[in-house]
Amino acid sequence: MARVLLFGPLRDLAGWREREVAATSLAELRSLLAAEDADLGAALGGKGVQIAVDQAIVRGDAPLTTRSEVAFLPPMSGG
Amino acid sequence: MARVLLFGPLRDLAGWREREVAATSLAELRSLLAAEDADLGAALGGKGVQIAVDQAIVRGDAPLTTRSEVAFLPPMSGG
Amino acid sequence: MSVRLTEAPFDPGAELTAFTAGRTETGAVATFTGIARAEAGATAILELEAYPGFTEAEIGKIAQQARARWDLHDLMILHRVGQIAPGEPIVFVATAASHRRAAFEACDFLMDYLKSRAPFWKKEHGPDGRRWIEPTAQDHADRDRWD
Amino acid sequence: MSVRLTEAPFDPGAELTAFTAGRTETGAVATFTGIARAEAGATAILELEAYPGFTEAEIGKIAQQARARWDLHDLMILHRVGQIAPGEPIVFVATAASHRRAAFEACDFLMDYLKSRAPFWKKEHGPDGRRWIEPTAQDHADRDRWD
Repeated sequence: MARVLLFGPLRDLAGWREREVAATSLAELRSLLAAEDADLGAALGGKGVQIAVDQAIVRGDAPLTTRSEVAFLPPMSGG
Repeated sequence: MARVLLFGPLRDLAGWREREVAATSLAELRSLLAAEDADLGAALGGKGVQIAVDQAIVRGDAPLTTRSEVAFLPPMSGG
Repeated sequence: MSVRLTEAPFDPGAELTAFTAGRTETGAVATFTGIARAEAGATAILELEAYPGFTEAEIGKIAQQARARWDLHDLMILHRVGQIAPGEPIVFVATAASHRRAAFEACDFLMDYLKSRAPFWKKEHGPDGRRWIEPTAQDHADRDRWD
Repeated sequence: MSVRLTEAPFDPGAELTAFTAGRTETGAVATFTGIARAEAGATAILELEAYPGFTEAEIGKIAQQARARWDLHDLMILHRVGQIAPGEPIVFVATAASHRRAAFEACDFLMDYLKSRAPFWKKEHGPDGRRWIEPTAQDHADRDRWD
């Protein structure tokens, strides 16, 4: 059960901010989310969306443990 | 009796900050001060010393009235 | 050095008082305060979202860049999150150095990076509804001055 | 717009609090605080002399130049005169504008002019006696950036 966090417009689009999802990799997590909500799935792969696993930006796939925190970060607004 | 003000190092050199001097022009005032204190006279004509009459910078000679305020302004330190 | 997020309104003056207290060797303190603009009623409320922990860490990296680039005695960054009303301060940055050029440039640099790269998501709640904001072309151009 | 000289110590934070109060359209406030440095004991007391009336008027001309050059909502300049101890603020400049670039640049400009052209005479009372100070080459170079 990875903890998934959505920020900014992604949260508005999905209608949730935080969920637990059973997935052992980022790739699996993304297909589970896309299968449930195709719009969200497309947005998560959208331009400028970065992914942080345990608060570190990752590119490509990454293994997840039951304690992983996965954050989808849309383009940042700045302060 | 023009009121004469000295600032900064000129004040230290002269040993006074403010005096009344009977003079009808700036040129007369300067010769009176120089006659009394030659070092001060030289310093008042020194590089970068500006003169304000009634708080406005003047160059060259200027007439003085009994109510004139004459300030000798050595090079400014800035704030 | 301090990097803080706050949900509560803050007074930039109180922050400056604390930041300058007891500095006998500093010489120069520059600050910037960003304030939510009402834009003549067009923006009622600004909503700023951060990723707690991550956002402070990313801002901390920007702060480290500033410290590497200028000889600073200290710096602080305080940023509001949550719902912000017009007239309320959003961000306060202060830098301390021996001389004013370092203090000014580091403060300016920190603001340019905060405005264009810091992990915040910003929404305006106005009379015409809500919209998410991204950095402006000017924000990117300002930041590119430092490359 | 305000230009003031003060013989009494002041708190830059209190000035900033007053300067930012009630600004719903300002967006950006930049400040600079100059603090008397102890220089590891080399300077015990700084003595700043002004020409009351003339000094404020000359600083006011610099302020008008800043207003002509940048789109400012407001500015303030507060300057200590008299005997100043290490750690005490000497000068506080604040600028308010819609956007940060104008606020930063105007504040920076005002400080460069104050440091090189404002009518003050400054004396350091240190362990080796007293000496009058003139602007440094760096002060002149900083000011020339704006020509």
